[in-house]
Amino acid sequence: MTAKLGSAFPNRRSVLGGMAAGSGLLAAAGAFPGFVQAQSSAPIKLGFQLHRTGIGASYGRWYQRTTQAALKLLNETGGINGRPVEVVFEDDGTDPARGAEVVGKLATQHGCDAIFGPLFSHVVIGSAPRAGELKIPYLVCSEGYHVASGMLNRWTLQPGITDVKAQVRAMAPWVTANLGKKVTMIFPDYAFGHDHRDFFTQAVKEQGGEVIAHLAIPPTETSFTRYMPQIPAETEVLYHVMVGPAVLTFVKELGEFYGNGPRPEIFGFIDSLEAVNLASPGLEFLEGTHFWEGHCRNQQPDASVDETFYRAAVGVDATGASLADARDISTYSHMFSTWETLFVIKAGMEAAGYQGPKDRQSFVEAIEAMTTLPASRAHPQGDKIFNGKTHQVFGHQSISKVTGGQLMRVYQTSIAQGQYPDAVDYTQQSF
Amino acid sequence: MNGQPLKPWLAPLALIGLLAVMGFVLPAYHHNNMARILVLAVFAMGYNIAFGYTGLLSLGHALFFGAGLYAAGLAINQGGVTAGLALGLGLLAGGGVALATGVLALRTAGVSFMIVTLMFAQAGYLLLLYFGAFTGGDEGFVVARTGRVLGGFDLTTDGPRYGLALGLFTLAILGQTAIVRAPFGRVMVAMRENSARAQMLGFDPFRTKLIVLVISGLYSGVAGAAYGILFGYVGASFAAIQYSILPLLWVLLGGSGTVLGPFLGVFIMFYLIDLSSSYTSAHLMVVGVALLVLVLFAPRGILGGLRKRWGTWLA
Amino acid sequence: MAGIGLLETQGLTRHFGGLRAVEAVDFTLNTGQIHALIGPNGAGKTTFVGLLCGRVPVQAGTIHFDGQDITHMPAHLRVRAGIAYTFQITSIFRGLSVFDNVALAAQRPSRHDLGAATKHILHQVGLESQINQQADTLSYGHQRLLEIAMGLALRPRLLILDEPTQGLSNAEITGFKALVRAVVPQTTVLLIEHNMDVVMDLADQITVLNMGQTLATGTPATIQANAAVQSAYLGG
Amino acid sequence: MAFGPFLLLALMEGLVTAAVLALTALGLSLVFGVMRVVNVAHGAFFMLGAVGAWFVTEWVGNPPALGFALALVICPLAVGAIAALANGLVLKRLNYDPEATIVATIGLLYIFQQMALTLYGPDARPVPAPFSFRVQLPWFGYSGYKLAVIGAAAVVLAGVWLVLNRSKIGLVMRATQIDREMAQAFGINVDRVYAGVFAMGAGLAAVAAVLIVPIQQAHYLMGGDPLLLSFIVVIIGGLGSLRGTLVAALLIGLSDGVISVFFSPTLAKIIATLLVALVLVFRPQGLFGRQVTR
Repeated sequence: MTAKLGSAFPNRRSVLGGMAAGSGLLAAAGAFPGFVQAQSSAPIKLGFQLHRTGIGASYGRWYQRTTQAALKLLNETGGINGRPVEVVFEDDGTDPARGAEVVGKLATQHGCDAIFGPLFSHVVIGSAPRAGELKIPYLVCSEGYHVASGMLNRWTLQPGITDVKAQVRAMAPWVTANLGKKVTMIFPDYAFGHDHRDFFTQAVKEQGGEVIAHLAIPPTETSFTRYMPQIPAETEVLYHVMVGPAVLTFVKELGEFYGNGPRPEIFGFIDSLEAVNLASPGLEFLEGTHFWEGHCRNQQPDASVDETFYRAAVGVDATGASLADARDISTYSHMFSTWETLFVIKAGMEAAGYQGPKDRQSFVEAIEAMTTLPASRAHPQGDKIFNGKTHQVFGHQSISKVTGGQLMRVYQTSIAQGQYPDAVDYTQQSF
Repeated sequence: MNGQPLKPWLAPLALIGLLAVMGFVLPAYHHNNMARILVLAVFAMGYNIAFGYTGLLSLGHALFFGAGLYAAGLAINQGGVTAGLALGLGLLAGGGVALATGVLALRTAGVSFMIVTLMFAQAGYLLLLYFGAFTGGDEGFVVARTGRVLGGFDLTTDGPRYGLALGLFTLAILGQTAIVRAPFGRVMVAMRENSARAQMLGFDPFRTKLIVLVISGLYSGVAGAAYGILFGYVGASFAAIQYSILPLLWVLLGGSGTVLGPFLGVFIMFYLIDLSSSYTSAHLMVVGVALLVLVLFAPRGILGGLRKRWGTWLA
Repeated sequence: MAGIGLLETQGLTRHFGGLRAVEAVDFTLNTGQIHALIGPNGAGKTTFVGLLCGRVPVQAGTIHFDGQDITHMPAHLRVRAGIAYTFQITSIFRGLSVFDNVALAAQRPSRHDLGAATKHILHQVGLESQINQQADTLSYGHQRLLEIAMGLALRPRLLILDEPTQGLSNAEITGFKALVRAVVPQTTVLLIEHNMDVVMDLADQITVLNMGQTLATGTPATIQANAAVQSAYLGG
Repeated sequence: MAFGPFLLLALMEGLVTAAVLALTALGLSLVFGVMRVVNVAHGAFFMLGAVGAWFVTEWVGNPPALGFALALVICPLAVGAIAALANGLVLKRLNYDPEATIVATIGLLYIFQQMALTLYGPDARPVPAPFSFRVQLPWFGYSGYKLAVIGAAAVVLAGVWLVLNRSKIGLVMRATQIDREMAQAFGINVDRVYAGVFAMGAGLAAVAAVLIVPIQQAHYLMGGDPLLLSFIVVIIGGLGSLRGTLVAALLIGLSDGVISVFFSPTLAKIIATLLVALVLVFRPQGLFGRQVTR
């Protein structure tokens, strides 16, 4: 059992190493999980804040499946500190007000030890204050820059997915070097889009390129063709990132607009097409365009054993569709974050010798003490570096090219390419 | 309205007493829920004053709630003001925006009024997104902890939070009772029932409705401010169309034009969603069916139905 | 006649499309009198009083009330100036109690004895015993009386009654006549009425409207003797 | 791109929006006009039409044109049947009380959304267009299907106009709209008229949805915008005025696009919204309608 655990989660050793700065008591408790195991065998309860309904429901469904797969593996391999783990899923309707209520419900009614899982930024920002008040660890899978910007609190961490600021910074050098230096950006006219606008514009400038036009699309828009003429003719790279149910329309209309005529290079964030089949009618024109991917949807020739294992465990085929229904496309670029977050929780709790809610603070400190998270079954997307001060993890990003209807990776960024100076030190804040 | 002057106060006072006791016995989760319900009930009462008593069917109240929410949140985060001042600013913002809206929208009536208020609110919502650099756009922002202290009480803790919510609720419900029992309340109802006739009794319909809308805006604004301060988050979703429809739903559900109806409506709606989402993933279905059942068996709202059966003292 | 007019109109006109509802009417109402307005159906009587009380906007001409030009004054301000109007089709607040209906009329400007004043008026019209009843549960005749009570409760200087006796029983009509006699001369009364017995019994002055124009004005006796009136109206 | 072609594109897009909007709004206008019901579930009927189109085209498979044609027939009928059922089970029992029907149709909205979420799922899914050709203009390419949508909508609108103005059904509907009691006294079965009108209103929304779904995607939350815009169109156009509904749909459809030529898109939306609101403020009866009363 122990040996199996070790092989599945080789990162624990490094976690403990990183914890040298932590309290001796914690390190001791973490070093002797057997001792803790004797204390209690009651399940550890984790709350999952799920976008089951509302605008985030496509993601929510896959986040739930991924989490359930991760949970199965977790319990098969000894749970946390030898204790079984339960996950309670509560729907937040992708709504910030309900999100805060769900945090309260998971913490005080279900008695969860920690909460994780939300993707949408407004839900995270709306819920984080409540998590802070209840002093319950809140591990978000949101890729928003709200954690590392210092807006939230000591109890909120993002150990499962790189934030958008780092994603965008990591992309810029390759884009400007390989696609072109005159960029036009199309993005939704709200916070998520503004993050892209601000970070990418800055990053392109640093690379000697220039963003020559910003096209901010109103969030209520369902039709986009009339914005297309505003793309300047001298554009070399069209950078697009859209979210929500209208994204497919956007991509199709882009295709209609350019037709078979000359067009700039197109670079998009896969957020535009998460849960969408690339073989959908009208998407043929995407052939030859590039996408950012957080985690490659199509199984790559060099896929690691861990990646392949993860793919099978969640029930996704080599093209990113559900094994049960080929028309059901996963949100592959983002959903790994819930899997990895669950294993970070495991590592953190074991390092902290977590027994119950009184150890929540130690648990947060244990995660803050993490540094490198090696690629493993626990981290199938690849190795990562966690910044304990900003509560944000940094990983590799992929740039894929649509080739024969498949997303094939052409470049993978280094972790360092995404890193940026700290804007906050949460470890200096009180609990 | 004539006769025993104390009677109309009994039900609200009894409810306040009950809620005060609840503050000491409710388990943590429901304690926090109840604080939310109380704040939202203040919003619902604001809506009730306009719609329930005066017949102003607005679909733009999210604008007033949002005005209070953002005024308070921005004043705290950008201006560093205290919670008390922020509440006051939220109150004024709600009333001020209602005044501006009313001056234009009250030139219309009926369904046109509904649509005009809806569109003003929609424009307000889009403005919040447009000025995202300042407002945080759709993501919103977290209200600074320094602005969440009132008179030495930390409003991020359960007791003081419930206390402030109950305090506001008490003022709001007693205020609502006082307004509707006053001669002005009679004029409000007259406007709802027959505004042309009321004018022939010497009442200026425009002015009366404007005053009502401003009162309603004050309620909505202070509720928005309190929501931001008590729960620590300000975001554009609170200014979206959903928060214009919700108060209508709450008021109709509880009983429009009744004193306790708004509270009851919020309470039922809240727990319908909360309980059903624990038992089924199809909780929208449960809420939908529950609404149909309620409306089929109590088309005047719950309190409206009870009042018809058991007399006016209830409401 | 000049000099003691409470209300005067000059060239008062209102057309609806091609219909000349009221056409250049000069009219003077003497203070403290009961003045009846008669004429066949469609003669423009209700439109005319609608112009006086502000329910219908004036197209041309002027209205002076107590020396003040009120031609373009909003209706509610005319009410406050002292013009009360009771509706031809009962327009009470059906969902409110009898008390509230009258109190609404009596409460402005605000007063401390509102309850007592309201009860007093209800006593005057004989609806005291129905005080807590919801207005729409009253019989038709009682609803008419309530309408009149609301007019009285405004304490007007000019009370315009639009067909007040329609649907009343004979006994109720007798009571009504007594009621109207009791309010003059403090209140001036303008009465639209079809019941000629009531008109002849009550009116000090009568104006006959026909096709939107004044046909004749005078005392009951002169009107009865007027040939033009007889051919247009009385003689049918 | 030069200003001229830019404006042309905005106008063409506006026409497509207007065409679909006119159909949807007409459905709402009928229900609102004849039954005095504020149907909050109208957008949900629209959504059901779109989701239904996905199921039908999936079931038929190839050729897409056959699936689409079938969807264009089946979906409106199915949605109309659901609407008639909802009318009989709920609205009729409420005696069409204006306030109670608002709550009831909100309830229906939730139920339909949940049905779609459970049976269809949370994803936005595309429906293949019955044909795909691109019209290549000198300045830009344009979807031929979009142009066909404008034509199809015009045909349906003309059909509805004929039914309303030249048939006995239309006469009965108008009679019921003007005076329900009187219509009853003349032996019109008002219950059946109401059921028919409610079904027809929902069916029109479904037709609009089937037409739009190859352009946009079917999604269980897609009903919100059509609902809001339809309401605006109905009020601006004036109640019960087919011509007004059409003109208002054009106004709303085009103003958005044209204003966005001059301002940044979100600002354009704000300005367009306020402009429409001000039209109502200063012309509360709408552009063509009689006074709207409740």
